[in-house]
Amino acid sequence: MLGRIVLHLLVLLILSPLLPGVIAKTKALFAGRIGAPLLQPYYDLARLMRKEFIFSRTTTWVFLAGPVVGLVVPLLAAQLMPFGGLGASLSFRGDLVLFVYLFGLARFFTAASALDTGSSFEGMGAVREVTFSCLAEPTLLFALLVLACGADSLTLNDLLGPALAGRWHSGQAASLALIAVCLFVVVLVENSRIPFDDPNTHLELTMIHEVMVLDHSGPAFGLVLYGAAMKLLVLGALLVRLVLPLQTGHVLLDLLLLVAGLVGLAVLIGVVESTMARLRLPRVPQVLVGTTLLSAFALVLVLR
Amino acid sequence: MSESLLANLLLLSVILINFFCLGSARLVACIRAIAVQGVVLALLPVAVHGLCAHSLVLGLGTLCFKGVLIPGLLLRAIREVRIRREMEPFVGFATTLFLGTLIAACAFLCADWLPLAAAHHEGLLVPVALTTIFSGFLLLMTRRKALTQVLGYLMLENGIFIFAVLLSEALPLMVEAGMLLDLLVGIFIMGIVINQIRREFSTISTEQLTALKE
Amino acid sequence: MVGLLVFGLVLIATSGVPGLAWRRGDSGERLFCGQVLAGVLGCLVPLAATAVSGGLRLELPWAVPAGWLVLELDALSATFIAPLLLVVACGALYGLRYWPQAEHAANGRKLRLFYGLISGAMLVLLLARNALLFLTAWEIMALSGYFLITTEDDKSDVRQAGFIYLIATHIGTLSLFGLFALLGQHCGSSDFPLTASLPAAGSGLLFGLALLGFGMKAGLMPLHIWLPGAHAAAPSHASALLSGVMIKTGIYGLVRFTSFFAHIPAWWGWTLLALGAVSGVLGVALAIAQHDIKRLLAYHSVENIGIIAMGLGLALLGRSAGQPALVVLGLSGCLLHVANHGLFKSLLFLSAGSVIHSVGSRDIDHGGGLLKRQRWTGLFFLGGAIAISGLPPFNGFISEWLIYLGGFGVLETPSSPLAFAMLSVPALALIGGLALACFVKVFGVVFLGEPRTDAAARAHESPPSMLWPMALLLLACGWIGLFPLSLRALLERAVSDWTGAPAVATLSADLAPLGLVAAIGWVLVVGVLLLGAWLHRKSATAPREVGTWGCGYLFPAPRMQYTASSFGDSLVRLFQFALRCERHGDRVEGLFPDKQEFSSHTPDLVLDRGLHPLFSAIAAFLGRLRRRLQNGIVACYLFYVVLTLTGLLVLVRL
Amino acid sequence: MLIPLILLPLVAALLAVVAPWHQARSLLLVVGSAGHLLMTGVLLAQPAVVGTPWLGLDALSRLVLLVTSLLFFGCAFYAVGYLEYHRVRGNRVMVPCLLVFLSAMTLAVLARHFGLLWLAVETTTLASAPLIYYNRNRLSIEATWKYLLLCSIGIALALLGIFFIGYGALVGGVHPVDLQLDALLAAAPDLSRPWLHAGFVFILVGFGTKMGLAPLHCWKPDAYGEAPGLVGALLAGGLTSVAFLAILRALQLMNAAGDGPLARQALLIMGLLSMTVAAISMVRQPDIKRLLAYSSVEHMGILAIGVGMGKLATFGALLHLVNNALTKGGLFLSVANLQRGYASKKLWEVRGAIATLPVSGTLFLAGFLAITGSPPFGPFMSLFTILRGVFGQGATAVGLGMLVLLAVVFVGMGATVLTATQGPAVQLDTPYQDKLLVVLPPLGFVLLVLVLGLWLPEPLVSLIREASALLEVTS
Repeated sequence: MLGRIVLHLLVLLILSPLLPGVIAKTKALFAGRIGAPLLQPYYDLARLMRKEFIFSRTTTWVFLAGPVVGLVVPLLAAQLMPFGGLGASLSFRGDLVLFVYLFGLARFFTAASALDTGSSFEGMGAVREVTFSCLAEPTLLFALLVLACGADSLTLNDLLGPALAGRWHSGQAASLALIAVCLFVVVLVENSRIPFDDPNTHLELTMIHEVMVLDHSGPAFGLVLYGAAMKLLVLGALLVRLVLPLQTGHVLLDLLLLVAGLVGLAVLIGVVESTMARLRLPRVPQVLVGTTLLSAFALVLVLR
Repeated sequence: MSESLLANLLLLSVILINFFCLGSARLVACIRAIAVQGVVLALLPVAVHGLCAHSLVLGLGTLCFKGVLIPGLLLRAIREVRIRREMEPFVGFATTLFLGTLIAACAFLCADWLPLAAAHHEGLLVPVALTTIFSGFLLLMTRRKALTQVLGYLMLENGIFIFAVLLSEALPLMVEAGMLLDLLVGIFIMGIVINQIRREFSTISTEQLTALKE
Repeated sequence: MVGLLVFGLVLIATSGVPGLAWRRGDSGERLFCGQVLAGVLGCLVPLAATAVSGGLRLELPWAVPAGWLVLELDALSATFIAPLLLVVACGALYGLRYWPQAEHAANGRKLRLFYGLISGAMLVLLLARNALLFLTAWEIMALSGYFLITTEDDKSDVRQAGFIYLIATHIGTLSLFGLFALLGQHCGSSDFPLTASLPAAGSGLLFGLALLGFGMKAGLMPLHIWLPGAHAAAPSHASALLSGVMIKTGIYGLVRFTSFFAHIPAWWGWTLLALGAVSGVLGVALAIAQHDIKRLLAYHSVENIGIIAMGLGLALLGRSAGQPALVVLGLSGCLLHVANHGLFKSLLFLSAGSVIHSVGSRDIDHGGGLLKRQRWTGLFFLGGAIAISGLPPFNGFISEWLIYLGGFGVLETPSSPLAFAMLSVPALALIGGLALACFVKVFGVVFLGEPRTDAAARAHESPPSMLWPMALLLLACGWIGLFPLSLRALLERAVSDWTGAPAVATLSADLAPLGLVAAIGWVLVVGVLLLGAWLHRKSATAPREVGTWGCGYLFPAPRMQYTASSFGDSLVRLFQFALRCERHGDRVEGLFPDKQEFSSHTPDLVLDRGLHPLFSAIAAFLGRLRRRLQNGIVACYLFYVVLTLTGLLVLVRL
Repeated sequence: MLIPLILLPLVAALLAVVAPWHQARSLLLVVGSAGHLLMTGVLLAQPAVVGTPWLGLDALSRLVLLVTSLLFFGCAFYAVGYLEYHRVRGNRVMVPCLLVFLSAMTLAVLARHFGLLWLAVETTTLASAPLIYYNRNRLSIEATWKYLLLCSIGIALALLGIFFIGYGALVGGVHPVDLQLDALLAAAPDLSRPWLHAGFVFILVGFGTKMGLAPLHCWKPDAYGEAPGLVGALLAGGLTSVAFLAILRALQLMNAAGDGPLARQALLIMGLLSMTVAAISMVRQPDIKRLLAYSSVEHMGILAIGVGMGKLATFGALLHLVNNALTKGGLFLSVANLQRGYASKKLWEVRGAIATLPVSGTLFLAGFLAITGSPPFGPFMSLFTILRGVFGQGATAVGLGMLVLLAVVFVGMGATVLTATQGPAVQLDTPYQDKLLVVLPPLGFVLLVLVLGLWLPEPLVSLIREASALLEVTS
């Protein structure tokens, strides 16, 4: 088990900054630019860790709690999530609920630390974050319900285990495909990607996640970025595993498969970001409710 | 048989007096009529049960109270309040009379239908008692003046008295005496109350007595 | 043991009595506090004994018709009594400085008298095994609750809230009259029947009455009308007691009542599940729309009662479908959430009270930046907020996790008739997300940012006697979150008390993963602390004199911060179909707009939109009818006499 | 022993008429009532009392006698303080009337002869009329007039009913015809049914008017509203119980004749009607004393329902008779204090009573909670017993109907009482203060009711049990 934990941590810590890099590169290629190097996020993190802090006089310790929890939570959540063929390092009945709620905790502190600055822009970001997430949460659980349907286990490891491949070949393929789409939307929302959020916009009024961390600086900001990257990886792993339920049994091969899948996902995100415009903010809840209904429909299909 | 005939004649006069009261607007005349009714009722025990101590005492008592004392009280009250006529009853006199006739008819039908003791099948006691009671009620419900309502109450009591005559051998004298006394006291107190009403409202119509409502 | 229990109970119930003698000075309140604490300690010993070994029972004759003094302490009662004792003790201590006799000469004694009385009555109620004793204790509790709510009866809104509460609770009590009268007919005596001894046939009316009576007290959604006003009106430690403990007696009643039956009709479970889901979602949605911190917390009580009811509903479904695992998960989730809600809701009310005490207002928008001035209160509130949002590593997560597991569990058996019960899972997720949003809002607006009012800027920390009770409650929350297995034995026994079947070994397996959950909680706590300490040390020398970056705007003011209304707005709009939020104020238009005002108000869905107009119309109609009937005309009254006479004569057909 | 019990208040009344001093009359009132209570106690302690054909003491009359005597004692005690306050008006009328009223009630309770019973009840009407007129203003005269007229007519109907029964005996061939209760009970199976039934209906309507069953209750709000509080207490607690006893006598007769179910059905209908009308009238009632009057109507309805259902409910109803009388005593007396303090009984003036007049206000609130059937007060026990009886006999609809009506009553009454009692203190224009003499009696009643809710003495239970056995069909 300990080996598994270390392996998961290593994958997470090393691999996660790569994904934003891939996304950025894809977008650059689409835009006809060369773009920043793939490893740019690593450089950014290293630079941020060396930089100094600067704090608003309004802030309290809660301001720092946001980045801290935002980093610890993905590290823990990753232990519950099977990374491709590499099973989860910790697995118990009902771990999927803990998985979802851990991210809730991170969201709580991120939003609180945004409010700690007293800035109305950051307040705005916090509102959007919690609003959209609480609409995305039922979707995630519907998806998990679809997976739990018929599986006689309630661990993420088993739901996303070897049996999954078989289910794609059975009559459940349609609903699995549906929830894959829904989960992709959830990944986009939870990781603040276009069309729901634009991390690179220059207008604070339209941002969600980025505007929440406006005041963070130095290593704290580094932790925020690192945490966000890890979250993308963990949630991405869920989606990748769902779509590619292959398992070779060989650690390295499985790892390679995972990396390939994650990079593919990043490319896909990059493509989406390049080809779609950002949604108007009032449209976002509508899309999310629609996704929820879609996932509910998937559940009905399974139960039929 | 002659006794029964006498009784029936008396009872018919009672009914006539009822109709008179129902149809008349003149209060003094009504009080006098009720007094006459009292006197008639005083004769009734003797007429029904013959001359015996019980009937005599009852008759005398009735004569005193219903024939003399109570009408006297009422007449005194009416002198003090200086009111002569019943104005604007809730239901018109003609209608009241019509209703009274209807009631009398019903009472007679009822009496035929009710199981009566063998001795009473011929007599008019039960139907007349019922008629008088209901006429009293009618008077109470259709008139506005407090005094007329007292008259209605008296008529009601007279009806009950007629019924009591049926039973008078079964009923010990004491209870009947008590009833008469109670009636007297009741009317006496009502008289006082009417006086008080007059003092407070300067009229004894019950029209004014409608302040207490929801 | 029983003697000690009764002794403690009497001490608690009469704790306000000696203090009646002192109008001035603090002897009375000290005596009160001492007596409550002594009583709580007295009750704790038998309680602990119950947790270790079997239950206690006391039977004495009682000279009223069909009355019999039967008290029994079993595990089911114990799960309700344990948080009760803690909250009562904490509230009593807290009240010493929160509601001192010196500042509240007019109503301090009344408050303490009924505080003791309601605590004692609740204890008796949870122990009673006789209908009359139960009803007596129930109503003493309800009436004491009324007097607690109307502590400040010189305020008209308090009186209004109290009146609504009293009506609601009495209607509930009346339906309990019906319930127990019918139940007595079913089982032949007014003592509570044995567990699982009654057949369920023909007991639909019973369940309806129980649902009305107990649901009214618990505050299930359409019956929650009294709750927001009442909790807002009472002093904070009384609100803590009412919200944290008293409304749970309704749940206790439902749990105890359902335990009587051998077979449970499936619709009972479905009803509770549906009502629970509605209460949960709409409760929290209404909470988000509130500006008054105590009303907000009160709506969260509706939400949590919804979660509890969902747990009970799952357990009932498990009973009717014969799925023991579902019974264990649902009921232990329900019971644990009862205890948890008691703890964190009391904690939240006490810390909200601490804020109100120093800021002098219940309006969330009058706070701001209080974490700097009330660091401990803020910390405790944060703990409570995390717990109530159901987030790890606190206790709220543990109980919700159990209910989640129940909801997922119905899918494990293929084509189960209960498959639709899994809809509780997305409902819980939505509730959880909304609760999180709501508490981010409260904590952020009240404790973070800049002070919005002068009062908030001058706020000061509360005295230790108010802080310690909160600390104790937070510790209890943390304890359940981090050592959930310590309660496993009690929960399992409570479940077997409920089903009447002895606990089976397999049942333990369902609760076993709690150990790993707790372990992850520990890692989370340690990890956050370590990383936090590292970051804190690294940032120790950083400059803290700059202002928040204003995105190019140079003159930010505290008034420009996000307010409670603006924070809740986007979510409130989503639920506009149900909340019907009222907005006052015009849009800002033009390049140089005039001065504009904006305010929003969210009336209660059932009370303000439904019952108020309905009852007004009925009352007006009855008034007209009354004036028609009692019109002051004697002739008319005589007519009634004749009518009655005729009617009765027709009835007896002569 | 029975005749002295009736004569004692009468003698005291006579003495009061001739006594020249105010204090002496007050003293006579207290002494008379205390003596009455004492003798009642002695009588009740005896297992069997030798009666005459005219007077007697069975379990039912024991119960009502106890209630009446107790209530009267409290009210007499209260009257001393009350009359002290109304010194100008004097007590020359009040005290004799009260004592005669007591005597008449006692006679009615003890009577074993329908004629005597009727006589006594009629006397109570007459004796209480001056009491209602005590305040001597337009409203009280109107109330007295309505009370007198309606009750006299009702009583006349009851007399007619009694005659009907007698005639039924005559028709049935019973010889000799006697209106003595035991004789009638023995002869009951032979009575002519139509006359018996009609007689029962007339007695029910007649004494029901006196008792205040809806829709015969119309005098009640007026009389209770305008009479002094202590008179209201005596009427609502004592007189109604006596009238109810008279109805119960007729019910006994119907039972003996084997027509119990019919009689009970009539009682049940009247009871439900009373509760309904009372509930309608109590919603948004701005007059506190009229509110209490309607509450009295409601509880008469509950009594009728209880007896109408029979068995356990009868037991509950008789217990409720005790509880209702005592609670009404506490309520009327405390409201009288409030009325005196505020010089008003309207809701727009009576506010913040607990803060203004702490003892009376609190007693009023406690009385309200008690009368609406909240534990731990006595009426809860009786009400719940009635409900158990109702549900126990499968009359679920009746039980649910009662519950709904009780809820409406609670809402209506609660709105008025709470508005009156809660809130900030008011500056009073009158010099009235809660003095011991006027506070002690209502306090005593409320405490008594509280005790009855927590502990029913065994002798009382067995007494009620015996009494309810009298109302059951024995054959």
